Amino acid sequence: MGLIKRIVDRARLKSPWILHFNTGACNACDIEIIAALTPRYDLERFGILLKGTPRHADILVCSGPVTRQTADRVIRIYLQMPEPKFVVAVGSCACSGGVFEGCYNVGEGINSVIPVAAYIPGCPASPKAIIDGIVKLLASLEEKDKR
Amino acid sequence: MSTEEKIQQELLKRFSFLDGKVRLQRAKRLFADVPLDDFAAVLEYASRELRFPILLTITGLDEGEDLGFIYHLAREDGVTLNLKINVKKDGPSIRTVTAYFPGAEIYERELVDLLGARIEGLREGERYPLPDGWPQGQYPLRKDWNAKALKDKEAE
Amino acid sequence: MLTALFSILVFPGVVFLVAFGFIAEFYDRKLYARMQNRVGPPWFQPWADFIKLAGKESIIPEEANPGVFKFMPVLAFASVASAFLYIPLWREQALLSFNGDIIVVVYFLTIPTLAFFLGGWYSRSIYSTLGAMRSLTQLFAYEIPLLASILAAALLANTWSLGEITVFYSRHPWLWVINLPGFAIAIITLLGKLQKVPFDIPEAETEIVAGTLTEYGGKLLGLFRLMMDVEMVVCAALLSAVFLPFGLSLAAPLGFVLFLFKIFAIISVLSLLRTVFARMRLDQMINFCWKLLAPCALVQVLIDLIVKGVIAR
Amino acid sequence: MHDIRIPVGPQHPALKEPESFRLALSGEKIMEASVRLGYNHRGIEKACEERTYIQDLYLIERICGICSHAHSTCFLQAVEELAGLEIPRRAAYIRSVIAELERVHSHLLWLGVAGHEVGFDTLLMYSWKDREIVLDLLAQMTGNRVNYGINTIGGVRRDISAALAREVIKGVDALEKRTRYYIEVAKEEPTLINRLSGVGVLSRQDVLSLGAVGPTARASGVGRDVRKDDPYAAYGELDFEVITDKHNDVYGRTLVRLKELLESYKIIRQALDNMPEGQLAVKAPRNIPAGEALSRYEAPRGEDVHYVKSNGTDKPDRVKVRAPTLANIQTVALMLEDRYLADMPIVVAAIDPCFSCTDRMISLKQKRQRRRVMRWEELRVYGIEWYRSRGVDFSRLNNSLKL
Amino acid sequence: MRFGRPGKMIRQVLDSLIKRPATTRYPFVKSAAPEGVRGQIIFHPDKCIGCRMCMRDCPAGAITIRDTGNKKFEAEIDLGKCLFCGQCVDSCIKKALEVTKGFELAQLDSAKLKVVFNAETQKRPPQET
Repeated sequence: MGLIKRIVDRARLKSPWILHFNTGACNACDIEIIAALTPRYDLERFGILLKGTPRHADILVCSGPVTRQTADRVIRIYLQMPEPKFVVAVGSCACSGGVFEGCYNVGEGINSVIPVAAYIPGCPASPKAIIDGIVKLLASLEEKDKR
Repeated sequence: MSTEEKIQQELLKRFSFLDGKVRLQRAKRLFADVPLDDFAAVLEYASRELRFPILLTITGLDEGEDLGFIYHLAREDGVTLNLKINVKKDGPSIRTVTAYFPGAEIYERELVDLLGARIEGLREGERYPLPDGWPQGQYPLRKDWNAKALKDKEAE
Repeated sequence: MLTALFSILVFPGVVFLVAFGFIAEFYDRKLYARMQNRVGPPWFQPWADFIKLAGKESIIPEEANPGVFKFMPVLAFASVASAFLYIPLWREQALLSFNGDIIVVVYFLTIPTLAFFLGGWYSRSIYSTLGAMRSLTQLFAYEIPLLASILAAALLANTWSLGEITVFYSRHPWLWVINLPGFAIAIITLLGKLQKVPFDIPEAETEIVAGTLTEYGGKLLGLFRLMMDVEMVVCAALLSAVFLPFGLSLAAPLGFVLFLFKIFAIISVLSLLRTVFARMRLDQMINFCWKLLAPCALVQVLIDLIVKGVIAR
Repeated sequence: MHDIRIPVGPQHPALKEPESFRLALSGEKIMEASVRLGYNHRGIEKACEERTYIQDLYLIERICGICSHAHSTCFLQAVEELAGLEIPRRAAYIRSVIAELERVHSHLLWLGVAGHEVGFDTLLMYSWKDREIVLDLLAQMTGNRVNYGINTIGGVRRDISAALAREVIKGVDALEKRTRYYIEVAKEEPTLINRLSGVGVLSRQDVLSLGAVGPTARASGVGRDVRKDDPYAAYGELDFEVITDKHNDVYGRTLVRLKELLESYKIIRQALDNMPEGQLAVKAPRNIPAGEALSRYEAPRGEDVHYVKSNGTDKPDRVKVRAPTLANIQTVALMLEDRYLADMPIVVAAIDPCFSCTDRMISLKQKRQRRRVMRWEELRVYGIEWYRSRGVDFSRLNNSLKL
Repeated sequence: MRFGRPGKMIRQVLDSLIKRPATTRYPFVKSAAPEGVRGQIIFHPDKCIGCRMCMRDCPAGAITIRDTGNKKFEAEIDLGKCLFCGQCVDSCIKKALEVTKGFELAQLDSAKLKVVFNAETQKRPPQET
């Protein structure tokens, strides 16, 4: 049984499908996420595909401070995703509300609404920083599987 | 005699109550304070005869006990005329300008939501820009309002 | 009995098909990425995707009919795998063949579209219902030209069995050139059957999220994706058997390599077309198929009948 | 075919940003469309009143990630007019160069997104690969790929050295070759043309009445461009043409944006060639004297208007931002009526909406029969609501999660 | 409905098959960021005189200067809030803050985002975050 579990875990790390949701960001980080899929950075070499529906996705990549209106949308999307699922917060707004903290319609970043696995600071977080963040997340999962 | 001064003279000639209230701040920037009840006539005159076809936007101001609305009009050659009217906070409601500028609907809906302006003749539609769950009677752009007021209102 | 079981289960059967399907998917995605100046996925990507999907929790929507919802991927995969048995790979003789097996193969290759429709319709989400309706309307558009071009080749060979078609064309080497326009039409309509970009309207990612597959996740989605890869291989094999019948009398290893080369060539053409075109709207696709492809296919049938008449005298 | 209402968004692969549409379909035809935005409303105008001008500069710059220089320069022109500052000519030239480079990267970005919306992913991959050239140049000149932060009150923070100018000219030459190739593709690739022409038609009269701006207006023959009508920064001394087109549809907007790229390259070369010498910035007071100012700017998507009112302290009394997409969003409902569902993403993408600029919405237009939509019902059929009626019922779950 | 000559991009697409892909293999091949790019902000405690001009001008309130006795100061920069705009570097009259090109700042737990610069962190070399 151990062998099958190890194979499934390795497969899970080699094909992380991402779903992108912009919870009220200035869309600089969203552009950088999509730019990471284009030829110069090409996330597909890690097996990463951008998927449209939460049913198909493993990693929810969120950018933007959670505005009041997107708060319950983010929760619904997070609940739609099948286990095992992770959330990556891209950009300073997603990490902590960034420059919009204190505005009346804005929360304090993604972790105030759903559990976040990795934080990628930057305003916007460059495609290299996003790749670095995802690689670090996958590496930490690998260690967890080994234990 | 640049075009801006010509427009200023025509305005003053047409509406005597405006003299002393039309300022030429710099090239292409005309500011005018207009009393509330003649506003419709001035707007009609500006958009038709003076050929100001574009309404850039409507700015809402909270000036102590009354609300200020600035209608920014612009012409093809770049000259902008900014008409300002004042309304008491609990005073009469103002007429919508969608008759002259169909695009003004959004700007007026934003005034209603953020400043609590009362605009009659506005078509029924989705609220904007605040979320649906926003408590009634909270107008974020009012000077006496701040984020904490909302948080403790929700705490009740 | 044992060899029959072996050939059904292992060699031209399921195991070979699954492995070949994954290799074909990798080849298609790598070529697609390279043509976009990107590096593209590693070789094991399709395997990793399938195993990961198998390991994920699969959610059956509450209002969906669980029976139909679960059975559709299995039905689709079974029909596509069994179609492969009737196609002569590199010897003239397919595993099973009887007079009329070309109709059976084409019928088996239509079942996946039906499975898409029922799967989408029964998962009750607005997007998958729309996707299901679109996949059916699309079926009527591309099915006629595809059938006409394949049957044109069959008419010329005066038989309904795939095996005899290949035998006929290897005896008259220059006759298959006449079917080249039919081959071009078949490739274009194949894009419709495999829902590749110019015609991937049911699964249009930017319009209706993921079309019929919106509600599928986990194991069922994995099976559906595997079915689509295998369908690509089977259709390519069908086209190569009907339209490229040369090199069938070679010895086993060389013949097999030539067969692989033919299939990869067809997949490369599909990949190139997928890279170079924008997606068509449904009404545009129906116009394109009915106003351009169907008449050409009928002309192709006419040519074949005339040539058959000439040869018969 | 009964009338089905399909909610699209707020999370949707076609829409980079959260906005939700409710389209009433009969078959594939859209009978009536309504856009519900406000997801991006962060309350920036209120936040501006609570921060100093220097902090506001960085907040205003982050209204929209793509046209950050547009908002920051527009805001600063108003503040500098209030403070009576005359920025050095060199700073005006540097601002114009960065503005045009931003227009280049924004239009290339739009070309890729338009390709993606109609399923032509190769165009997305190639145009964004070329966009990386501009982003590298901007990163070298300003320190960041987007949200440059090169402006400060009274001028600019960084200089463009001669070596950097040569680098920019080299980059611009390479991009010009690529842009000419894209114009050829846009003019000859039939599958792309069929998806773009005849879609999202907007007549000249609609543009004038609804007040559309930017490439959306120029594609319908209305030659309105703030760089020509009300020149700011260094545009008074640079010569370029305003591109207009007669197609009135998405295809026309594609051509207008591509040809505008060629104009931008011309402007960048001119500005770099005769860049005057001089200091970079003028000393700015911390407290801005009382007054009001209106400033206009030609952002990549259209005319951007800022109104700033100051009261003598170091915090502005009122900042009003009217983003270009707000003026264009009104035309979306008009363009969507009796089009195909498949056209919805490209029509929306055609005005190159930047909802983070706008967080605006348009009203629901009841076309034929008057349908009374219940308040609660309307709340339920909402953006992502169609997930809820499938799978787990979240309304019971929602209150258990901390919100 | 225009049919015309389809496949305009075929030539371009085929010759990128032959060319090397334009992908930089980022995590395996570390390529330096372009010159002049603003990355992580670092703080030199010895130069700081505690005027807190940087705290006043920071748009996101990311930097906090704390007094650690006898005119020595330490700074805590919250990478989750910082915009990397460099305004604090310009406002600091003593040049105690400096922009570096470090951009690999991703963290798995949010506590690590708050980076503290004081006397003893000065000795340790800036560890690879």
